[in-house]
Amino acid sequence: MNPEALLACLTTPACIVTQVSAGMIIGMLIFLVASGVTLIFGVLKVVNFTHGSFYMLGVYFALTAYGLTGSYAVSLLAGAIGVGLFGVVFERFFMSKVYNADVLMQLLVCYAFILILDDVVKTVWGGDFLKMGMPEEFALPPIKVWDGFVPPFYAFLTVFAVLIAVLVAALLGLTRFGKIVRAAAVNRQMVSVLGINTSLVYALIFGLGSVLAGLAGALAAPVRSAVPGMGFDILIESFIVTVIGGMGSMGGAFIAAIGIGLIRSFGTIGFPLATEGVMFAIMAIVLLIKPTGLFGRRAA
Amino acid sequence: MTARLAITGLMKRFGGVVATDNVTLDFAPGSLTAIIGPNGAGKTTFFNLITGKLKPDGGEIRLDGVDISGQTQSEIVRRGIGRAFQVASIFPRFTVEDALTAAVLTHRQQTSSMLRRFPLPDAASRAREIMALVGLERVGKTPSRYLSHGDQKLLDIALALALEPKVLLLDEPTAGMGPEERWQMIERVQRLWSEVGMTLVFIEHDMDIVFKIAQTIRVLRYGKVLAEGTPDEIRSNEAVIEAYLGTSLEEPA
Amino acid sequence: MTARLEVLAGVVLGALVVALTLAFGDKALLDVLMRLAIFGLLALSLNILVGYTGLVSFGHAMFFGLGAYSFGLLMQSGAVSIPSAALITLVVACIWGGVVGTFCIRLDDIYFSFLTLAFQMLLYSIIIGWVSLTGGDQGLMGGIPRPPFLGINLAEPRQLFVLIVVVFVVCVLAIRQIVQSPFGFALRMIRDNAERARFLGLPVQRYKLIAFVLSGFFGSVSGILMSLYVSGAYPNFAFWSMSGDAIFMIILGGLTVFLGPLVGAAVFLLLNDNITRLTEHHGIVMGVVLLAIVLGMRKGFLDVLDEWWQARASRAEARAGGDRQ
Amino acid sequence: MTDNAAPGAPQLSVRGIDVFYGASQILFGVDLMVERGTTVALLGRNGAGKSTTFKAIAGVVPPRSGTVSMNGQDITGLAPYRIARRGIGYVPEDRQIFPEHSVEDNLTIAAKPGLDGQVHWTLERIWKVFPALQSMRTRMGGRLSGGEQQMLTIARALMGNPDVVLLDEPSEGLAPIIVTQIAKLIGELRAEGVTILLAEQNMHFCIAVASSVAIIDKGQIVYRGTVAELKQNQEITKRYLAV
Repeated sequence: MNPEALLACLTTPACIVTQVSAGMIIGMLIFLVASGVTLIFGVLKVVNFTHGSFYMLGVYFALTAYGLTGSYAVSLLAGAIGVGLFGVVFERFFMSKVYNADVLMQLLVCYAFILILDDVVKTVWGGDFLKMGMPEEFALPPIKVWDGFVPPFYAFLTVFAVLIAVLVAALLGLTRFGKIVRAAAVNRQMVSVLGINTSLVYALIFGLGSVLAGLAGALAAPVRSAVPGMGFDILIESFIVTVIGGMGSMGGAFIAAIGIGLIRSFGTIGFPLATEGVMFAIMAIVLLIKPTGLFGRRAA
Repeated sequence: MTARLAITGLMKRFGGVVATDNVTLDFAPGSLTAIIGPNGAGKTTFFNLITGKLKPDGGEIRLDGVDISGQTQSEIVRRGIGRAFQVASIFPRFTVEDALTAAVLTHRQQTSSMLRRFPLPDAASRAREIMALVGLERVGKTPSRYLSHGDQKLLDIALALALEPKVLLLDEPTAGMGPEERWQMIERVQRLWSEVGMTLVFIEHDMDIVFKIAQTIRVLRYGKVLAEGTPDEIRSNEAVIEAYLGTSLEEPA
Repeated sequence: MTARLEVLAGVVLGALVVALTLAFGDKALLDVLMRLAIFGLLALSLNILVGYTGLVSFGHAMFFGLGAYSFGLLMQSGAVSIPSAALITLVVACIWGGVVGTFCIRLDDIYFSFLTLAFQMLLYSIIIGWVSLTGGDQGLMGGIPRPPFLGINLAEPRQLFVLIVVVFVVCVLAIRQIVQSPFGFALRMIRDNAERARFLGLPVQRYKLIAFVLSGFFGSVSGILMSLYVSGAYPNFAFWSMSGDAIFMIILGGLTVFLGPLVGAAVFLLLNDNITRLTEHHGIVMGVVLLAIVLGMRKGFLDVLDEWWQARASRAEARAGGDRQ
Repeated sequence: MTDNAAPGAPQLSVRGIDVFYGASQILFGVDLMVERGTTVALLGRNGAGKSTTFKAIAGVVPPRSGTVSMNGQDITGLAPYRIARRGIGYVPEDRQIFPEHSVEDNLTIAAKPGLDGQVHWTLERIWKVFPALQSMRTRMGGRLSGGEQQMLTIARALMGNPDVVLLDEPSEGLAPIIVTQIAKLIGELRAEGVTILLAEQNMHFCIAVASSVAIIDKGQIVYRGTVAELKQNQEITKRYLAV
């Protein structure tokens, strides 16, 4: 515990800027993964426990694409599209078989894939830490904000993630597809009776959720080392975020993710050993007061 | 004679819709009553209110003179109102005998023991009595999920009986049954009623059954009591006939 | 009557295994049996929740880790004897189970699974983070002292073996008694139809919590045995993959038959050891096996046998019952 | 679709379907024929099996045996969305409006061309037939009254340009004046050439809108005839419809 250091940081603009920018990228990465989890849950009513592994795949896909092309834009696309396609295949051939089974079966299918994917990644890319390094596009001098400095990549990541959030919100809120998705989340059968192939809608939503995880992985590649099994921490964090924000609520996930990101970032100064504990404590309090999360609806 | 179950001015609203509208009904001890009415008449809602699954917005529900409205489901169950469900609500992996024994133990609040062995002998013998009463001995060792539909509904009733209710509410006991199964079911229910001597109230759509066995019939419509009386009185009641056939409309132009 | 027979059978079987192993067995067999007892108990304790109450905990390893660490730390402090350390550990585990359980049982289904997982990861992160106490990712260092008590010296492998088997048999009999008691059947009612159980007047939430604590209690017993066996405690005891393995064992052996999880643990250890020896692709093989079970059989080995048996029995009864009129 | 060609082979035919919910059998060999451009009423008390018949046709609860065919093609057991694409529009008894979508969104979700590839029902045409809906196009589905919801459900089914509309108890729970309106609306749809299969408890409603009727009781069809014949047959109505 080091409350003095935290206080000192909170009274120094430079420190605030540094920690906020670091917290924002943590939060945004968690948000992208969590938004996939919450989107899939909101519509399909299953929790995709493999979502952390999808994030991991995104990191590795991006690494490989970057190694091949040297273009960060291409590696973003590789992470997003590669994982998106993988997600659709996973949904069609595995997850969809256990929609009507009990939770245990869903959990086990996901668990099996966590085991398999970690091993596959180890086989293909090796078990050592891999680094992408900062792409050339972002090898720029830091941006001065107030008294502090923000790395350009941090700024890019934050803005990009917010943009994605807005795009997804627009897709779901404004387009006919989004309206169908929201209707299917409430009443799948009625949507089907109207002539809409809801299995396809499910696959697309699972794919979209996977794209978000893959994108998060690709975005994380320059600032995180890749290692098999790396998906688990972010799975837990994104779960905490979904629970706090409310299962199925994108907006809730967004706000909770920023909160968790800032707690982690400032926590490393003030209470480095207890940041996880604080996260769990917040989750526990939220659950006690409002079991459905801050922005959640009553579970059906 | 005082009523066993006396309902006065019962109200329930869902949003703007009044599902139960000032319902006042008495059920005498040991009576056998059918509740009928077109779809959306509020019959199941009425049961949900009596059993505490829904909280009434107004009115009184008195069991032997004690107002039980607003109490929780388990309190109401303990006071003696049992219920079987429209879709049989059973324990799929329990054998019939085990399910009933467990229900008896629950009712007697003997489930907390970890040191004794299930089944406790006196609970098991009570369970067998109930099985004999409803005619389920022949499938006592069968896991409930393998029972026929009719037997599952019987088991649901038997589970309610394990609570030794003074009043038993049956929500469409013959729903989803073929013609013969229906009559078997209804004979069992009638025998049960005459042997146990409880107050029985049932919702039923099959008019043949209703008119054959009910002592009194209460007709609900739009959440209100439309009529009550003996089968003969109901049969000739113009308002009831209209409720079923619908009001005449002006021919569309 | 049957209860006494079971106790007798358990004791005789346990004594037989102990005697034969001590007489003819080598150290390798001792090791295998001790691991089987420890993981078998872990899986059986989890099955109180999964198989009997219908609550799929994905965080059961938190009790395994808590038992091992708490016991190991107490022993390393040198202040207490083995029995008192075990006792204190079990009290701690019950308190942890009570607190965590209070939160978890508020949620149903997948929420429950996820929340137990999250609490387990909280414990894991404490173990990893609190390096000065736990040794972080290195685990408890320097071994766990095993001072003799009541004439028992657990530093001696054969005595340790006997103790582990005895504790295992006692715990299995206790769990057996619990699931066969009226309480155990109340748990089954919750599993089958919680709504109906509530309507029959069962205090469902309270029973769920008690089941959670009991399951945690026996889970931490297996954690204590583990720390005695390996003379240490490691973070992976409390890691999610340990919970996953425990569920894997249950599903391998079957969750509707009492000894299913034990059979599953045996199969799992066999698979695990051999796969590790034969291939580097441990995860892929285990994952594929799991998928084959889940998507192929949709239940464990003993479950399949049990269903077949039950269906046969009820067909026989239907025949015997003859005309249904 | 709007050609008033002579009614020939049935557009929708249901032959001998048995339907189960789990272990319980609800329908026992139900037969129904609906010819192009007609309005057929399926009458029966509640619990008789009307809704189940409709669900079986729409693919929501596939029949265990028997066949359902549409325009001569077997559609038994197809997924609901495929059945919808074969030209069946379903108006469920409980309406199943999307409560958090606006009236307009409820309609646009359902928009698809008919079997002939044409769009006969546009929003504009819907607004013309249902002027009340137009005035509340931005209102959430969950905030409509029962009668408005019923209108919306019918309109929603029409947006899919169906050849046959299954109307399950459109008069249920509605005030008499609304029931009259709905009856009038069905008359208009009929004039537009829409084929309708209607489930009702309300005999007078059926007499007002349908050309022929079938009566279902305890999962079996027990009577078939024209509306004129039914009017004459007091005994049948008393036995199967009243108390």
